[in-house]
Amino acid sequence: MQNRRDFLKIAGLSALGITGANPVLDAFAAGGHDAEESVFRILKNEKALKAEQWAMVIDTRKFESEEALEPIVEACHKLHNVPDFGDPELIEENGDCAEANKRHEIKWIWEEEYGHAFPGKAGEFVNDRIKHLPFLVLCNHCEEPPCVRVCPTKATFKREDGIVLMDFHRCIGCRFCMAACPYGSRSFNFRDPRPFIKKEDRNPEFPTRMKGVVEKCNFCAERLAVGKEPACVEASDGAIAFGDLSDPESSVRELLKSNYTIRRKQGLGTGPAVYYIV
Amino acid sequence: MADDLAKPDELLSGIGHKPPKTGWMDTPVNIRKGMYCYASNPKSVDYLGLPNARQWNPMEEDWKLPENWKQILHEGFRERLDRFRSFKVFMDICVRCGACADKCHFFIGTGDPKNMPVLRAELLRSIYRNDFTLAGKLLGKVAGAREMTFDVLKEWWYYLFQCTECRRCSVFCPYGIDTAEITIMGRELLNLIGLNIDWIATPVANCYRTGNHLGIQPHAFKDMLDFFVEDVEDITGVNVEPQYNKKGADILFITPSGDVFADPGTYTCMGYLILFHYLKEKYGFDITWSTYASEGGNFGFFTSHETMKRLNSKMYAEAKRLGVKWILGGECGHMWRVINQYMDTMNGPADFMEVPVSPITGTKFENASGTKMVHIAEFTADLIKHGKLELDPSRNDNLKVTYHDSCNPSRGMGMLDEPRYVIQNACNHFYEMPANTIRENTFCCGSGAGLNAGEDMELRMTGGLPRANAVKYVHEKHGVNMLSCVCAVDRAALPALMEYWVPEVDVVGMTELVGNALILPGEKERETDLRGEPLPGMEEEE
Amino acid sequence: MNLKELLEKRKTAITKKWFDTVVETYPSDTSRFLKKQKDPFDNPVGSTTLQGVEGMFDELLGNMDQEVITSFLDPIIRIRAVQAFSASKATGFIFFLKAIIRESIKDEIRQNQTDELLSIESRIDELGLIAFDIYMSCRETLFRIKAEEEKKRTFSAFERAGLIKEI
Amino acid sequence: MANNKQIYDKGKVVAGLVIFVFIVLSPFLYNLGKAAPAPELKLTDKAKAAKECVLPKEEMKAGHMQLLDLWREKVVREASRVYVNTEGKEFAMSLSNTCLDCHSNKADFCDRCHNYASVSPYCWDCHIDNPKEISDAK
Amino acid sequence: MNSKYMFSLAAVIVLFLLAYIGVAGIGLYGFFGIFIPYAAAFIFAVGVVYRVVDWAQSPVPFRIPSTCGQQKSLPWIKPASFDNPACNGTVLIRMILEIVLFRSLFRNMRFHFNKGNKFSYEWEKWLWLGALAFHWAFFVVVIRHLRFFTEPVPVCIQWLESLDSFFRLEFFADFVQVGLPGVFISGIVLLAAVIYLLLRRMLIPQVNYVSLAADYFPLFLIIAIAVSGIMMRYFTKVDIVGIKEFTMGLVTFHPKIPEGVGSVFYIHIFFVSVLLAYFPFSKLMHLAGIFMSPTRNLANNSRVKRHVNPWNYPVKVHTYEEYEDDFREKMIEAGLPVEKELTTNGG
Repeated sequence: MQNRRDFLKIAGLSALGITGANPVLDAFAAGGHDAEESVFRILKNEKALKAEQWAMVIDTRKFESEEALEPIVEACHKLHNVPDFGDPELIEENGDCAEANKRHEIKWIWEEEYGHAFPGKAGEFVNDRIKHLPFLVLCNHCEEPPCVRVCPTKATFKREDGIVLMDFHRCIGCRFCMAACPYGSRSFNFRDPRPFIKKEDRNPEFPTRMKGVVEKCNFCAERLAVGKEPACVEASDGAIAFGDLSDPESSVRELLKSNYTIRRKQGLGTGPAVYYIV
Repeated sequence: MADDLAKPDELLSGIGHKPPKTGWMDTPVNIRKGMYCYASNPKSVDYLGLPNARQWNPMEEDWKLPENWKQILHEGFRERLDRFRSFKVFMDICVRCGACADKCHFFIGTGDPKNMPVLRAELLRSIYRNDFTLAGKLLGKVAGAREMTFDVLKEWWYYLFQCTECRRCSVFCPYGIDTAEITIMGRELLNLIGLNIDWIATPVANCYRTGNHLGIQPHAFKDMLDFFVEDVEDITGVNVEPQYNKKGADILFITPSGDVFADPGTYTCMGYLILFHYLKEKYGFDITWSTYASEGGNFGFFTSHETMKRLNSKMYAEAKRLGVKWILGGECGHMWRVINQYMDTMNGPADFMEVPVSPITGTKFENASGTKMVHIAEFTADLIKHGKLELDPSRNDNLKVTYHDSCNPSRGMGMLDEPRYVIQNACNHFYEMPANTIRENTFCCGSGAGLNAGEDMELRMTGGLPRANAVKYVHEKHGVNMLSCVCAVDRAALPALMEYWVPEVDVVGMTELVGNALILPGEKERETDLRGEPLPGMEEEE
Repeated sequence: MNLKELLEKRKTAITKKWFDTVVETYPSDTSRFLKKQKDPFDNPVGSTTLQGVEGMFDELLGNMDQEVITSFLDPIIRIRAVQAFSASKATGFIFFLKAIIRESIKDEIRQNQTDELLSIESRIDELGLIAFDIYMSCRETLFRIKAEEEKKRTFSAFERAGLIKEI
Repeated sequence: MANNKQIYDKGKVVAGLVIFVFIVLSPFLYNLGKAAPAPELKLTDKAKAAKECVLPKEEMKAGHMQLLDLWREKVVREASRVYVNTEGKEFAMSLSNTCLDCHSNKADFCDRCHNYASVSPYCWDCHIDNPKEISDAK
Repeated sequence: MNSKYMFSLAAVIVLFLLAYIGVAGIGLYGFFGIFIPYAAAFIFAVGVVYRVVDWAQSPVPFRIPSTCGQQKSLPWIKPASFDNPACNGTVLIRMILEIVLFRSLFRNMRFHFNKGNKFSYEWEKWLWLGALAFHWAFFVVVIRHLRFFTEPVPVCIQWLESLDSFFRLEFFADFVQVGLPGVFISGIVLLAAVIYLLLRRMLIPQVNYVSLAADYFPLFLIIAIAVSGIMMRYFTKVDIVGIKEFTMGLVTFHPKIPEGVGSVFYIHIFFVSVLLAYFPFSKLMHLAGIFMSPTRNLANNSRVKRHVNPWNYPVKVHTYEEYEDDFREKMIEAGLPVEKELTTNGG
């Protein structure tokens, strides 16, 4: 797609079922004026981090309590303008009821207990430490994402670097993806989220969402594009590692080699890209 | 149709390679035997004072037209555009969407494309565009215009007399364009240059003179009713002698003369006599027949508005002369369209009469408060509803009856449920035909609007095919053997149609069924129905 | 496979072609209407013809029961007898079937089956004759109806008595 | 008759025609006496200083929606974030961070034309309209 | 090929070339942008009024409604009030049903035999659906265009616009680039419906047979209008604000040619102008005609109320006196009462 004018013409022509060059349409596109051919280019940022399959390794040993997770969650949610429907101040301000708001909760990354996060592995007699350990869960950016398969508009898609991404523009709010995701990683905006983002916390560089779209963790695609690691990794103080799964030299591969790791609901065959060291 | 019988080999190899068809404008008319009615008798035309009375034959090249026939038509056309908004609007607004195309019984039966209502109207529209519109004058054929020629005239004559003015197409037209209206105008135009058919012109002349289509003179009219009185007395043992031309009677009764002279209408006529006698005996009902206004039908309607008015005038004139309170009308189709839509406007106001009130039930017929004329089906239905008639429907038990809605009462008046109510109370076995062939969707008998002649039998049979086909369906499904109707033209036309397509089915008028079922005071045990056929259960005693 | 079985198998195709050639005896616009319109009340001609050709074809390969054949053939001829066809055109469609059959089996037919073919063709001839009979009886009915109607209308008795006077 | 023409059913016909004429004239009547000039856009100081937008002004005027559509497609789906225009100048393809950075006066810039042309794009439902000063000016 | 529609197609192509050469070639912006639209609007308005007045100058002498249901007669029989209206109120409803919902076309239904000689109804309403879609879409498109002719744009028009662009076209995101601007469904329905009506006219034998060149021309013209409009909105972008400046100039009588608006815009308004100017001279007058059709806009009450025929004139009739004079002798003989007895010098 090198030439904007060509692009326009082709779009127009193919929509009309006309083929072949047509001087008349040239004139249309030029708006009746002669314009010299102009060329634009679209590039990737040179600093952008690249991978074949991004993956994350979370060292659960380094999180002793829920409190230890909080800064990580906050870093993510603030960065991505994730609303907080549980904030008492905002509830007051909007004249809402806390109970009702619970159902509207939006989360990208959050804490889950072992039994819920790994239902297949939770026997009756589990190691006590593990049983009460807070697990950090988020979208697994699966290798075979079921949510992508069910999306009717391809609003959810898998990028070349393995990130399962939401195109909020295209989402029509059908929520098939939520039904398909076995990890509950997706949240639906039952209402306009903006009133539940503190004004002073709003990040203008990242869009909010509108009522009627689904959202979830994006592996900080916007940060990778400018050469930064995901926010949670940055905030984890080394407890979370991030890297290319297909690169044998990468930090994640190192960690996987040297530690015993588990993944959530592995038996479903979705190929989660988030690993947990226990 | 296909001009040469193609050899099967040619047909097989030629499928998909048919020669380019000609547009309708380029397909000349081919007048065929059996599809048209004879030209009118000059004596009749002359008697009525209509133009260009002469002997002529549509099969001959020379139609003996006046020199300036094109001019006469052009001026007549203009005059009618000025007089009838309907005509003018219908000439202009058709979009040829084709909704009407397959609704016409003549198209369905004959397969002639020019019998599609839209095309029948286009025959006139093409001339209209040429003569009266800017687009037609400038663009000619592209705008669908063409010049009046003798070939076009032949087309007009042929196809305007292949329309029974039944209005079925109008029901489906998104603008209500009524081919009947266009045919009426077209026939008026043809009449201006003396192109009429005898089956219309002679009844009109007769009606004008003697008061009825057949030319039955007053004494003969009475004689014929006397025969029926005798017949009824034979069957019931009761003398049902009616009153004639009685001044000061409460009500005047007018029915089509078809009921007086042709089977099976005559049995309907006997039904009237029985009904009126019953009401007279029981309730002192005072009704009179008239020999002057002895025709309800009005073939003037098929000639021109003016002729219609001339014939129709007798009804009010006679009512006024006799000083009756209101008029009761018998079973007839186009008679009722004329009464409903034209009579009061043409020959009214009928302020010398009273708003019709049934002297028996006290029902005030509000819907006839202007015209002062009540339909016998409305009148009888009201009697039955109030329990004023003693009916023994089992006397009609050998009949399995279906009901044919006549075009005019259904689409020019909307009388659908009254006759059904009467019939269903007069007989026990009643079956409806399929829904797209009855009520406002009813199919024409194929012989209306003056086409009930003998010489156009093929036209009548093809035009009546859709109707007969639906009758055949109920005949095969329910064993229906009697087709009832409230129209004299139906009673005249349907027997022939049935005899050809469904010979097992006979035709009956509504009041004949009532006459059979009605228990007259002092009657003897009836052994036969009004037709002299044994009643159910009486067969062995024959 | 004998010829009858072969034709049995081809029934749908043959009767369809036969039906098409019959309705193509109408003007081309009409014939397309007759083929397409499925409502038996809005299209009695087409639906009668379709039912008739299928029924007759069965009889042709079956018992040639005169009564059954008439029940299928009569409605078609009855219609054609009042439409603007000459006698030959009204009944001639029966013989189209010969060519259609020959065309349909020309690749399969073997030498020893010509007898069978000829016998079927003579059955078709028989159909044609029945058709002609029906045609004639329809026309006779038509003329009888005309005559009777005339009689009813003139009410001869009254006329004789001088009770009716035409102008 | 032909000589002295009159309108029959005058009441209804005239009423109908008046309604018709009124409908036909309604756009003219609606704007009667109004000048209704095209909106004048205010540029922020930053925009004025920049002088040039991503594309020439004319092209932006007619086709900015298509440019944005192209951008969002490229950014979200292909992870390409840099746009080099014909002059060779680079832009981050971001409505929030590039366009609205310069045109931070939504009410005086975007809305004026959009209201005038009666289009209501939903961009601002998500993209915070003034990234520089976090205001919730609606 | 059918010459009737080839002719109409050629006419539309010629119109296209006229506008294209006129604008892009010769630069007659003022002519095509200002003179033609004003002239067309004038011809349309005056032409329609003229035609309606022309119709209205013919009276409706008789009440001839097509009655499509039970009349109002006896109190216990249920009348079909809307199909057989007895008063002006129900006539109004009948007209509304006809004009807004195309009730008459909706009547189309068919039977067909299932196996075993059982018949059933078939839904035969494609013409109704196509016509309804076409007219309603056209109506919405026209109303929507008022945004170019009003400032400020009335709320109801904005509301209609948002309703019209409600349908999310993201489903087709893989095939067409439709993200921005929002897609107006009415434009697409209009184009689809008009193409359906055209195909129907070409392919259904009866309709094809009765069609004239004058039936194809407006269809091709409307297709051209819709295509040029859709082109501008989605493909070859035009400066909307510039166009609105121009259209506002037209409606405030300060016409000014905008800068840099592509020729497709001029082609679009030229087609629209041709349609407007053609309107009063063509079958498109059915728009007004449907209000004037005596078979639909009258109550079936002529037995209740006398209607006057303005040109009713006396006709020659055969009076009772003449009749009795003809037959007096025979009437007396038959015992029928007469007005005048026989005189000695004979009747």
